[in-house]
Parts: sequence; C-alpha cells; structure tokens
Amino acid sequence: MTALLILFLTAIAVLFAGLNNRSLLQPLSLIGTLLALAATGYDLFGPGFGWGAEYAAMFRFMPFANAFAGVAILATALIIALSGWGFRNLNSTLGDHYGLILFSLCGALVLFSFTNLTMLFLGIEILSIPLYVLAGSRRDDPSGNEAALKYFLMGSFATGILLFGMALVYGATASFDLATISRVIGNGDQMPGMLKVSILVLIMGLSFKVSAVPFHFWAPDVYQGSPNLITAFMATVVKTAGFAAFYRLFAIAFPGAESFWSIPVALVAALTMTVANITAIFQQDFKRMMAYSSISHAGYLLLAVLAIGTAGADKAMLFYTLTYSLATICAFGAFIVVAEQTGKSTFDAFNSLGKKQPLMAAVLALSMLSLAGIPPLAGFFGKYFLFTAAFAKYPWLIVLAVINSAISIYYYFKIVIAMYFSREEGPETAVELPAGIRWAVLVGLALIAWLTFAPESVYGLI
Amino acid sequence: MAQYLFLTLAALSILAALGMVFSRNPVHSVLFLIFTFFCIAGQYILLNAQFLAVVHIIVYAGAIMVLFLFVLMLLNLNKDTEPQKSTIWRITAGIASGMLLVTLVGALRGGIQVSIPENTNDQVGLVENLGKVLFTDFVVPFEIAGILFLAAMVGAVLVGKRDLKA
Amino acid sequence: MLETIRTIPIDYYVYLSTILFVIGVFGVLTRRNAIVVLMCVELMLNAVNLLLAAFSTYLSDAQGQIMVFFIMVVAAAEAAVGLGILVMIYRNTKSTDISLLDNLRN
Amino acid sequence: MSLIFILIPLIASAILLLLRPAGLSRHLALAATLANLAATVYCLSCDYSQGMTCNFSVPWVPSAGIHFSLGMDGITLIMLVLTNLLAPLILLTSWEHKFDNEPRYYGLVLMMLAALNGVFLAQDGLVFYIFYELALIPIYFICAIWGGQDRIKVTLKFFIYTFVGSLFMLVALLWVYLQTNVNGAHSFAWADLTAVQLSPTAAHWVLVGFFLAFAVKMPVFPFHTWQPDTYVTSPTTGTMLLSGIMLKMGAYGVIRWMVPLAPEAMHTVDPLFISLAVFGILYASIIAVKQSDLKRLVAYSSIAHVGLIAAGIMAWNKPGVQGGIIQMLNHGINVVGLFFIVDLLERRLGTRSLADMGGIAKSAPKFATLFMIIVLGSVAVPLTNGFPGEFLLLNGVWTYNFWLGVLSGLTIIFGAVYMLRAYGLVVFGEARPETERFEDVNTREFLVLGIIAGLVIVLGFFPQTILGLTEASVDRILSAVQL
Amino acid sequence: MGVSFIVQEIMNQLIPLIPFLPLIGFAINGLFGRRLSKTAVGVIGSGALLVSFLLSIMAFNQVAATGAIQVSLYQFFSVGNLSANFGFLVDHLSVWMMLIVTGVGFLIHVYSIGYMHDDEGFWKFFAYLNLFIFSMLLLIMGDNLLMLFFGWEGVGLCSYLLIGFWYTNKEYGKAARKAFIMNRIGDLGLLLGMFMIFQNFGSLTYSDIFAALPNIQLEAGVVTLICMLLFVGAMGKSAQLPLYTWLPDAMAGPTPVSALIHAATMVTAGIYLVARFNPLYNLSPDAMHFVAIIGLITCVFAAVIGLRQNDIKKVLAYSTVSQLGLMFVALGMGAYASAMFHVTTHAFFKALLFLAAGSVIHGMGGEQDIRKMGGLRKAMPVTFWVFLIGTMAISGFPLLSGFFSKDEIFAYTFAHGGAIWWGLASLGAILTAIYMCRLLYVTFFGEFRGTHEQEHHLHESPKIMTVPLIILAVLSVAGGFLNTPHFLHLGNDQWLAHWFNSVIPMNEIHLDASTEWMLMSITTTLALIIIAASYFIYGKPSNLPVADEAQTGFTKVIANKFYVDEIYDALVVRPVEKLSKLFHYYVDIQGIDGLVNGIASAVSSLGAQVRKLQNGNIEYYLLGMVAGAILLMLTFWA
Repeated sequence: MTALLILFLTAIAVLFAGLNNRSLLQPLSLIGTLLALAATGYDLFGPGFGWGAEYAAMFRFMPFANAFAGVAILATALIIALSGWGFRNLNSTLGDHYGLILFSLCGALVLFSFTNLTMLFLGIEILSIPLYVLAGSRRDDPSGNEAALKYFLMGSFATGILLFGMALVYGATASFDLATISRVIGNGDQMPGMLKVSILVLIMGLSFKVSAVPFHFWAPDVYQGSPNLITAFMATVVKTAGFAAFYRLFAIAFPGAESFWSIPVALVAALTMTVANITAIFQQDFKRMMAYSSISHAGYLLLAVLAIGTAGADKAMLFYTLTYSLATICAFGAFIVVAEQTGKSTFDAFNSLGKKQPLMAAVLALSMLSLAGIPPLAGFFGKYFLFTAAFAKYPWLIVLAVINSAISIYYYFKIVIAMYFSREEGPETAVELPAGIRWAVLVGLALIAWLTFAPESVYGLI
Repeated sequence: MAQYLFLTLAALSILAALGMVFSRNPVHSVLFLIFTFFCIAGQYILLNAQFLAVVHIIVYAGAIMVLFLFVLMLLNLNKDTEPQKSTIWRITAGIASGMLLVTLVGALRGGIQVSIPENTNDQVGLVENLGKVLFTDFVVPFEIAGILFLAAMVGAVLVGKRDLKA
Repeated sequence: MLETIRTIPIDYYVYLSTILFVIGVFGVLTRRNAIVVLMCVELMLNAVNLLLAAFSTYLSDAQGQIMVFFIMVVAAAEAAVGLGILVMIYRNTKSTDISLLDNLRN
Repeated sequence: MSLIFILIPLIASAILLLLRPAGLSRHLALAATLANLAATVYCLSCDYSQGMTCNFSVPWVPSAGIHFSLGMDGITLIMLVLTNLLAPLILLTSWEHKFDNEPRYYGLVLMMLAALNGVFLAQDGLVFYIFYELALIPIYFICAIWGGQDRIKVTLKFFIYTFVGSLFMLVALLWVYLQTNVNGAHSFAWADLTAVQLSPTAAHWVLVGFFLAFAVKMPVFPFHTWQPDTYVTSPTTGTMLLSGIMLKMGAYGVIRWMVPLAPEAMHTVDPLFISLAVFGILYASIIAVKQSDLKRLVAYSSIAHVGLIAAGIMAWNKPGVQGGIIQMLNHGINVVGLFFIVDLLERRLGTRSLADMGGIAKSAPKFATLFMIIVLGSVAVPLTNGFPGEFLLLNGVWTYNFWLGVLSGLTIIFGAVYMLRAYGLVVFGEARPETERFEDVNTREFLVLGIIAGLVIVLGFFPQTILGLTEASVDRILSAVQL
Repeated sequence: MGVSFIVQEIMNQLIPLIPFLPLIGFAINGLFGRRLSKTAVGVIGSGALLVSFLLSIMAFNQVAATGAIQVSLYQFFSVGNLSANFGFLVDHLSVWMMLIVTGVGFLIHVYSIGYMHDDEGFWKFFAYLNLFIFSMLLLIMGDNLLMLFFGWEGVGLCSYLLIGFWYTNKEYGKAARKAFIMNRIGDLGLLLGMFMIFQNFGSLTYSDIFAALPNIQLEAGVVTLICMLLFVGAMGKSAQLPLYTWLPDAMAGPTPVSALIHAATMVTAGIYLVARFNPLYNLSPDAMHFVAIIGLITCVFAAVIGLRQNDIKKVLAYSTVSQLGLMFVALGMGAYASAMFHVTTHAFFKALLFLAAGSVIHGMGGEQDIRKMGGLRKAMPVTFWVFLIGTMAISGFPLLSGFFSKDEIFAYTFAHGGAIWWGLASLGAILTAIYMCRLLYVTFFGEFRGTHEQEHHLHESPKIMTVPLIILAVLSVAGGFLNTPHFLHLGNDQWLAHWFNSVIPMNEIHLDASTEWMLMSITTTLALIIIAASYFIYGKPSNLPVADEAQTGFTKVIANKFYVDEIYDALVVRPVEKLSKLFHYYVDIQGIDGLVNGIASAVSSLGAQVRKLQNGNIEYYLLGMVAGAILLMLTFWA
C-alpha cells in the first residue's frame, strides 16, 4: 500500500519533472522505485506499515502481495536503471515514459493484492493501458505502431471477454468479493452451468494477459515491435502481475471448483509449453525468441496455478517469476548493448560477443542457461519448485514440461553458440558502455547467483 | 407489457448491432451502434436502473461515439471505401462466431441460476443508493480509477502530440 | 417486486447479452477498419454492461451497476487511448486497415 | 574434507574465469589438480568399513528438504581416484598445445572436475542431479569452442541428448522424493530416498527414468549415437574428460542411486537393461571392427567396454559390482591413454585415418611400445589392468545369466580383433613417406604415456589394492539393497 | 630341524625365481636391450633361462624327494568367495613341463643367438622369448586356474608378438593377429569353464577343486559342460579343429619361434590343461569321447594337408597339428601319461626338426620352398643328420623316441577304442611318415634346384646353432627310454607314468603282451616300408612336387588346405565385416541416429507448421483466439 502510494506520487513527480529537467527523470524514477522497494521490504521483513488489511474488501497487502510486489518493483527498478540509453531518442516524451511505466507498475501492485473482481479489472486496465501506449511510443516507427495497435485491439477484445466472465460470476454468486464467491461455490459440487461458463471465460481472459496459447498471438509481434525496454517490462512485470492475478483469483475464489477448471487450465498449459517451444526453434530474432520464451514460461507458470492447494505452489511461483524476471532483464540488458553496437536484433548480431564484450556475453550466457533451467542456476530451482508442486497432481504434464524444457535448450543455446562458438565476426561499432547498464546487469547477475546459492531466501519468504 | 417491451428492444438491438457489423460505411456503423446503445438504455430503464440509463446515454452516445465519429471525420473515412474481407473469411468468421454462440448458449442453457431474493429492493438503481455504495464500499476502486484516467490521459497525450524537434 | 423481474426470466437477459456479445465478436473478426473493430469491442462491453445491470436488478444488489460505471470509465479511457493510437498510425500509413499491418511476423 | 575436492577446482576455476591470468593458467590448473590428487591420496587412508565418512552437510533449501550434503565411502573413493588421477594426466597431455583464451579453457576444465567430484560425493538426490548436470556445461563449452568440424551441431545434439536423458532421471527422482516422509516433510537425503517403499509399478518407472539418464550418459545401446560424433569432434582433452571420467558418472549412478532407489522392480526390468547393455557390447564391437577413423574406433570400443561395465553392475552381484568399479578406473586410464595416442598421431600426421598410417614401429619404437602396453590393457590381457575388471564383470554377468555371460564374453574376442587391427595398421607395415619421419615421443609425452603404461601394469598385477578399498562399501550396499 | 627341511625352505624361496628370472631377462632386454651388445643380450636371455632350467632340476629333485610344493606370493584378488592367489604349484606334472620348457627353451635361445644374429630386432626378439617363457611358466606353475589363464593368455600374446616380429610385412601381422584371435576364441571357452568350476567348486585353486571333487555331487551334464569348455580352450591353444588354422600361418615368425612356441611348448598347453584336469575328465565319458574324436579328426586331416605342402615350415606346422591331434586322442582314451610322454618326445624331435629347418632356411638365405632346394645333405651335413634323426623319430623308426611314445598311444587306442580307432590313428601316423620322408628326401636328396646365388651362399650353420641341434638330436634318439612299455622289459618300464602317478593315476593297459607285440609290429613295419618306399618315390626328380598352378583335382584341394581359410573367411570374417558396415551405416547412422535426428526434425517441421499461424495478420490472431475460446468451451462437457 505504501509502495503503491510512493509509486503513484513518483509518477506524478516524474510527469512534472519531465516538463523541465529531463536529466532528473531516471534518478528520480529510480529513487522512487527503490523507496517503494524499501517500503515493500519493510512490510515484508519488518514490522510493516500496518495497513495491510485496511481496505481488505478491495485489496489486501499480505506477504503474498508484498513479495510479488517486491519482484515487480525490483524488475522495474532494474529496467529503469537500464533505460539510460534505451530511451535516449525519446526527447520531449521521456517524462511521460517513466510516468507510464510507474503507472503500469501501480496496476501490477493492485493485481498482487486485489480481493474484489472490480479491483482485478481495474488493475488489469491500469497495467495495460499505459503499455498500449508505450508499445507504440516510438511514434515514427512503423513496427512500434503496429505493435501498439495489435496490442491494443487484442487487449481490449480480451478485456471484453474477461468482463463477460466477471458478469457471469456476479450473476451466479451475487458478489464480486473473492471470499464471498468462494463461500458460495463451497466445495464445488453444485455449481450452476453459468458459473462454470464464467470460469472458462475468465480463463480465456486471463490467458490472454499472461499470453498463454491459444491467446498468445499478440505476444511475439508486440514484443518484437515494442522498444526493447518496454518489451523487457512486458516480459517481466506484466507477466508476473498476470500470473499473480490468475493465481489469486483461482486460489481465493475458485479453489472449490478445482476439479472443473483444472482440465482447461491443464490443456492451456500443455498447449502453451509445446507450441511456444517448437515455434521458438525457428526464430532468428532475439526479441521474438524472447517472446516465445516468455510464452513457454507462461506454460510452466500455469503449473503453479494447477498446483493450487499444494503447499509451495505460491512459493514456487514467486521464486520462478523472480528468477525468470532477473534472467530476462539481464538478457535484455546485454541485448540493448548488442543492438546499439550492431543495429540488428537477429542472432548473427551476437557473433563473437564473447570476445568483444566478455562481461555482457557472460551475463547473456548465464541468463540463457538460467532460462533454460540448466542446473544449478536459479532458473533450475524455479522449474524444480514448480514441477515438484504440480507433480503429484499432473505427472503427465510434468513429463511434457520436462520434454519442452529440453527443446528450449535448442533456441536458448543459439545465442550462446553465436557468442562463443561462432568464428565469424559480428558487425560492430565501438560503443561506450553506460554505467547504468553495467550496474543493472551486474546487480541482476548477482541476484541470480544469490538465488542459486540460497534459494531458500526467497522460497521460504511466503 | 414489460415482456413485449423487452422483446421489442432486444430485437431492435440485435438488428442494429448486425447493421453495425454489416454496414460498409463506418459512419453508418456508428449510427447503428448509437441506436443499439439507445435500445440498451431502454433495457436499463426496464430494469429500473434509470441513473445508469442516463449515464449510459451521456457517456456512450454522447461522448464515446461522438469521439469515434470525430475521428472518422478527421481521418476522412466516411466513405464506403473500406476494403471487404473475402467471402471465405467472412464465412469462416461467421462459423467461428456461430460456434462460439452455440457453445456459450449450450453451456448456459439450464444452468442459469440467479438467487433472486424474496424481498427485492426497487431502489437499487437509484442515484442515491448507487452513490452511497460507490463512496463507501467502492471508494478504493473509485480512487484507483483515478490512476487509470491519469494514465490514459498521459498516454493519449503521448501518442497524440508531435515532437517539437523531430 | 418489479414487473420486469416477475415477467421476464433472467435467462432472457443472459441470452440477449450473449447474442450481442457474439455479434461484437463477429464484427471484430470481419471488419478491417480498426475504428469499426473498436466499435465492435464497445458493443461487447455493452453486452456485458447489460448483463451486469440485469443481474444487479434481479439480485437487488448495487454492485453490478457500480461495476458498469467502472466499465464505462475504462471504455472511455480505452477509446481515448485507442483512437489516439489509430490517429498516430494513420499519420504514418494513411490507413486504418488492420489487414495491412503485417510487418511483424515469424 | 569432502568439500575440498569441490572447492579447490572451483576456486581455481573462478580465478581463471574471472581474473584471466594469461600466462599462469596452465600451471594454476595443474596445481589445483595435483592438490586434489594429494587430497585423494590422503583419503586412501580413511576407514570406509563403517559407511560414509568425511560427511559434510549444510541446509540448502531446508523447506524443500534439500541439503548440500557430501560424504564418501570406498566406491566414492575410487571414483575420486579416477577423477583426480586422470585430471593432471589429461592436463599434461595438452600441455604444449596453445589454446585460444587459455584461462577460459582451463577454467572450464576445472569447473568440470569440481562438478565430477561433486557427483561422486553427493549424498543428496538433488545435489547429485545438479552436479550431474553441472558437469555437462563446461564440457559442452570445451567441445563447442575448441572442437573440430561440425562442432556446433554435434555438441548441441550431445548436450540436448544427455540433458533430456537426465531430465527423466529428475522426474523419477522427484517421484521418489514426493513419497518420502520425514516428520511430515519430504527429503532428498540418500537414506530417506532409499527408505521409500515404492509400489512395483512406480518402482518400474523410476528405474526406467534413471536408466534413461545413465544409459545416455554411459552410453548404452541404443542411446549411444551422440557419442562417436562427439568424441571425434571434441578436442582431445574434452574427449578424455568425457570418456575417461564423465561416462563413469552413469555407471556410478547405477550403483549409488538407480538400484538402491527402486530395487523393487529390478527383477522385471533388468533382463531388458542387461540385454541392451550386452547387445551394445557386441554391436559396438562389431562396428569397431571396420572403422577407418582411429578416434571413432576408440569411441566405439569405449561403448563396448562401458556396456560390459553397465551389464556387470546391473547384474548386482559382488563380482559384477566390484568388477564394475575397478573397471571404471581402469577403463578411464586406458581410454585416456588411447585418446592421447590418437591425438599424438593426429598432430604428427594430420590424419586419423588408419589407411594413412603404418610403419611407425620403426621410426618411433618408444611410442610403439607404450601404445602396445595400453592396447594390451584395453584388450584385457591378464596382468594388465583391464583383466581383473573384465574377468569379474564377465563373471558377474555370467552369474546373472549363462547365455548373457557367453555373449558378453565375446567382447574379449572382438576387443582383440579391433584393437589389434588398429594397432597393426598404425604401427606395423611398411613405413610411408609421412610416417617415416614420425617423431618419437618427447619427454612430456613419454612421461604421460609412461605413467599410464605403468598404471596398466601395476594395477594389472595388484588389483586387490583397489578391490580391497571398495570391498566393505560394496558389501554394505549389496546387503542393504537386495533384489 | 632336518637338513631336508631347510633345503625345502630354500627351494620354496627359489621357486618364484624360475618364472621371474625370464621376466627379469625380458625387462632388462626390453628396456635396455637396444643399448646392449648382441652378446650381452644373448647371454642375458639365455642365461636367465639356464638358471631357470637349473632351478627346475633342483625343483625336480625336491619334488621327487618331498612331493608337491605350493608357494603363494600374494593375494591377487578376492571378491567374496572368488579369490585367487598369485601362487605356484610345483608337482610332478608341472615340474616335468618346467623341465621341458626351460630345457628346450634354453637350447632354442642359444640357437637363436646364431639364427637371429643379423636381425636388427635382436634384443627385442630375446626380450619376447623371455617373456614367452615367463608366461609359459606361469601357465604350468600356477596353482590355480586364474594363474593358468594368465599364462594362457600371456603365451598367446607372446605368440602374437613373435609371429608379427617382422612387422613391416603386413601378411605376417595378419597371421599374428589371427593367432591371437583364434586363441582368444578358445580362451573364452576356458574362461567360461573357469566360471563354471568356480560356481560348482567354490574355488579356482587346483588343490581345492580336486579335494572337493569326491565330496560334491555334480550332475553329469555339468561335468561334461565344464570339460567341454576347458577343451574349447585347449582347442584354441593346441590348434585342434576347427581352431587350428592359425598355427600354419604362425610360421610367419622367425623359425626359433616356431620351434619353441608352435611346436615344443605353447601348443602343448592344451594337453597340459586336460591332463591337469584328468580327475574331472574321468567323470565325463562324453567329454573324453569328444576330445578323442576331435583329436583323431585333426590328426588325420592335418596329416593329409601336410602331404601336399611345399613350404618346409608349413609341412612341419601341419605335422605339429597332426601330432597334437594324436595327443588328444591319447587324452580322450584316458592315457594322460602317454599324452604327456608324447608331449615330451614331440618337444624334442619337433624342436629339432624346426631348428634344423631353420638351419636350412638360414643356409638358403631365407628360402622356404622345398621345390627350390634339394641335395642339401652335402652342403649341410650336420643339419642333414639331425633332420634325418628327427624325421625318423617322428615317423616311428624303432627305438627312437617317437616310436615309444606313439606306440603307447596306439596301444591305448586299441585297448580303449578298439580296432577302428587304432586303425585311424595309425593312418595318421602313416601319413606322417609319408610327408616327413617326402620333406626329407626332397630337401636333402637329389640335385640342388635353387639359384646359383643360393648355391654359392649355401653353407653349414655356425656352431652356436648346430650344437643345440645335436643335443636335441640326442634327446630325440634317447627320449623314448623315459617310458618304455612294460612288455618290452627294458628296465625302466613306465618310468614317466610312475612319475606322474600322484597327479595322473596310472591307467594300466589291459592287453596281453602278444597283442601289444602285434600292434607294434604292424605299425613299425608300415613305418619302415614307407620310409623305404618314399625314398624311391620322392628321390626321383620326376616325382618332385609341381608348381602351385599345375595342381589339379584332389591334390589341389589338399594343397589349398581344403580351403578351410577361405571357408572361414566366407562364413565368419566377411559376414562380420558386412555386419560391421551394416551396423555402422544402416543401423547406427541411418537407423538409430536417424531416429534421433528424425525426432528433432519432426519437432522442427511441426514447429514450421505451427509458426505459420503467426503470420502477422491480426484477424488471424483474433480468429485463433476465438477458436481457442471454442476449444476451452468444449471442455465444459469434458
């Protein structure tokens, strides 16, 4: 709650600062996010500000929400730290950018804590609307325009679907309150058809937000067309928020109906992993590949939703989103450098990066290995926790997930291969590395290392 | 009486909606949509939600649709020039939508259970009651919606304005 | 008790909304003009609004109508942003035909 | 104590990878491996009759029952001897070879050694799995950066293939883990995992999962096709690490993990597993008979030898397991020697094709002699190191099933056929212009090959020194896990 | 504490030296031989053997005085019950073999100093020879089957090294490999036999096995199987059908090697093995029968091939195969001691013949084809005389060594097998006499048929070669008196059989003296007739062997060794090679790897299809979403 206020105020401050002094924007945003992070930490580890349950009918900042908020704020902070360069061509709209990112983050925070469907809806919209704009923020760039339009059209279409589901839930349970809904559903043995339909329709709407197959079509195009940092933001914060919302909704409102919704969710999970991974094999563009990667991770994360009711499902999801976000941001950090040097985003831009930029190459390589879930990196623990949580209920799905993570090696390693094993020289223009990127990436890397050696510190958090 | 009214409005709204979807001229679409909105407003009145009906007319017909119309005019799209999609595509889309409808209705059929209370409250849709609920129970979303508006505003400005030195 | 509640089963409203919703979906699928697509989305939202209002009345519960307000808020915000994006694209491409936008692909 | 084996190479590796001391990297790497060797020698004197010693355990993810626990017994000890004895030798084989980016190269080698030691020491299921996979990454990089033709494709296939295999192990491990119950929580500790009583069906699948992982790694027919290409493509050091040490992880895993975890179903599946292993012996041997590429020939011979190890171990009787353990060590020694010889030939002649060799005996008698000794070890001539292991393994398989024993016994014939053919084609015959000036081994090469040849003979005469070290541990595991 | 006890203790310490002295000789010559003078190498090599021989004599005396000696050095390995010591058993049987091996071996070493004098691998040759003696001594002195197996494989290895001694010749290399591999086939049988013995007796040590034998009940089938498996080992080592083809090819090695390994010692290891396990064989009539049949077939078959060979060493090689067959006949008849007796005499005269042949080859400058020889008796008188003695001995000329040893076998054959067995065995002997005489006459009689250069070069061999020849000739003449038959009453009747009594219980022949006289007369008469007749046949230039191409009909078949090598090639070697290619290309690369790659490409082609969905067109995306929605709705009814 405190963090939400800090972020909102920071966003306002940034909007005003953008009118006068643009050099202040990045530090200001960074300070704001770090303050919010500190506030979340205070809630999480310390005595807390004590208004966790103040507005419990609408949102509730309990450890779950705080921990996920920590992940999202941390990811945003790192992205802002990376932004020194990525946004430099934005001129007069720079302030709006930081502001919108922070607004979007506010939406994410709502999604971590909602206890009412109204808040879920508003949270999703607050998260999404700034992103529609940000995706197209390079106004003269046709790809950005196209991305923005695709995102927007499909996003509002999905919003319609989601709302239809909410309306049906309301009709069946006479409430938007998650706890009440759960009470009405009871153990789920006398669910009216309307409620069932509503759950299905909600799965559709949320699947879009987390880019699960077959509602994932927007993701590759939008990821590719958006500015790099916005893509990173979408891949990390938006994904985390979407899953937290998905998880909360189903864990709080629909646990009784699990036997009904587990089938479609499992189906979506299976489709998501498989389609994303086998499509990713063909990609030649780093951002597109990362988009499919993020879709495939959505497939794994759905396992946490499926594991609702098992001890450790939420822990696993928290750990997974954190490691996934860190690795993705590190990868984008390195990619920004490459894109700056070569002006390309295809894999051959990475050729012999291992020699030219050993640090960035190492960061990227470790990120890729972590995303692929290669032991002992943090990504492995993420997968491990997820798989363990869902294993007892869905062994076949775990086997599928395992096969898919093997397939994923193929495309993650393409980058590694290009960086270290290719004997062709990639195109290059010498570029000075800004301190922000270096530090952001190093911090991300340090955190990945930390999670590798001490997974308990996050896994044991909630 | 209410039944007939409902059916009339329903038929009109469906027809108007179809008209919007099928008319080739975007401006006609807008007008059909506005007509649909009016039908829906009629339904609201039928449901004793007068305040909602008013707001609906003001916001949708009065603001949003005018905005659409404005943009259409601005971009000079008020002609029948919109290229049509191929017939196969339209049939495919029709089949898809039809199947969606069939599955939805099929799933809903017989499963619509709304626990209508014994003593219904006719005052629910009145402005006084709504205001009370909105500013007590729903004050948080109300505030949060502020963020949404601010964000949308900033966003609209961002995409709309031109760089001074581009 | 309201005459509507007595004479019209709630099912009617559910079916009507569903039909309107699907018409919206159909419009989204078939129209090429982004503005009209957006309008179809608005139709979908209105179908939902109608459903919520009906439930609200039948349940004698105000929450549904409150939700309709929020949806209207969002619809307005979305319309603003969406039309902004459309105008921006139109400036670049002189078209609002969504079929022409396929540069981003596998 | 156990931790030292992992820490020394890991720290050295970190120094090399992060600080990149250009000139000193080889020396640092050698020093680290020698330090490990010294530690191993020290451990020879421990008492292993009472079960695990040198235990080390810290909680890693306590809420998920994962502890970083290490420990060693006689079996582990032999594997450590294998790893840490071969490591300096392997480094010496490429001592004069200039690698691009030497610190990185040696850093990766050391990282792999740390992981290998970890695999053998791990007492926690997940720690085992993690080290098992961790070993794969450095070797993948080594092979893909410094490898030969087609390296990218071949190594990626190798990586994915072996990775997929071990994922099945992970799934099986998870299954067992979820059945554990230690005060209401799950645990990965070896003792807890083995205490689980699985249902026969579950045990069956668990075995299959583990078998797939180990069968790919060793490799056992028909999961072997990654291996010849990878061996051929890798730089020789990589091939040595792979064949000398890494594939032993699989065999070790069978002894330590696969069978103890799910002995319930061993009866139903081991006929299949052992038959596959035995068939693989013959299959690889027959292929080796006509190979024209020496490195590939040694690669196929390795499949055959390892097939025998696998069959013997899975027979799960004392001669089989003891023979398997001693043979892992000896096969490691021999195969490193053979690959070093291949490397010498390739570097001097620029070819690995047997058709282009011959007549080296005259120009390089020392080389020919040492080569002979190593070939003899590989062919398992008595009083060389290959014999005791092969004898015990064959006895083990034979005890399991008469006809499988007979079939696997054919390996002694085929082994002689292909190794002697290769030896004959390389060393005998008329000298060619290219082979006439073949330089004999220099001092360093002589040292390495001499040590290997010496080990071939000494271990051939005194196998009991090794067998005695493992006897108590093998008895312990065999009596604890009865099929 | 008596003196004899102290002597015994000393002997116990010295016994390990007997095998290890040659090993030390091998080590010195192998490591430093290149830098030593040839004299030094020869002295070290032969000296080591001489000392071993002397020690063997001491051991012989000791065994005679106190019985078997068992010395254990250390535990070789111990896995559960399966344990074996590195230990020696010197009993009546093994000490006798030791004497033969070290004695004949010493003579051959000395001979080699002359024979190999000009070879650049001189030091290597001696090193290998010493290594061979070491292995052979392990084989016969080991106190358990594992030790025997060490020696068993060790001699195979040395045989490989020595056959391929002239490594630049690829054919020689192939011959060497063939020898090793064929031996290994036999070794597998032996190995499995060992496993079975261990399984049934719980030990590999002879003393344990034989001690346990009376106390355990074994199924007849098991005993037969054990005996058969052991015999498979013997077949390989002792070149019996069908594993004999390596031995003629082994003649690629230097001649002393052929004499030492492929005639006198190594090939008799199979006989030793069966003799050693006589208590076991006695329990299995089937196995003995099998041994006898294989022996008999080999005996006649090889002799027939020997009739048409023109390479001086090949003839001797087939003769060896044939004689070994005869020994197995003896074993199969239960005449273990007789077989050992024939081993002894055969060692003398076959070593003699080979060395003499070596001397001829030496004199002829490397020529081995008897068609290019002739009339050598003038130029090489010593060689001629010793060769003559050897030929007579092997042909069974009365009172020479072969006469006694063969005769004893025939007697047993008649007694245990009956007239047909006896007749066939005698046929082998007759054929032996024919081809040996042919060899003798063609080589040493008539006119010289070689080139002028060869004629000019022709010379008698130096003393260092002829002296061992003479010693062996003396042994070939006198060796028969070690074990004269009882009915002749020559004073030391059945001495050798008595000597072996503690290991091989006496197996009396139950024939009356008159029958024995008759049998002996028949074979002797036949032998004499043949010796005489063949002089007239092969002495004539017109009856000289014709060139290879001119051969026709059955002779051609014989000259081509019944095409056995070709048959093996077609039946075993080429199928395996074809299988190798099949496995490699079709199964491995295209089959299994193809499947693996196929899975990968299936995944990617699936991906290629799936990715077409992502065609950049938003309507398709929306339609996809609707389709997905329908799909999810369908789960409503799931």
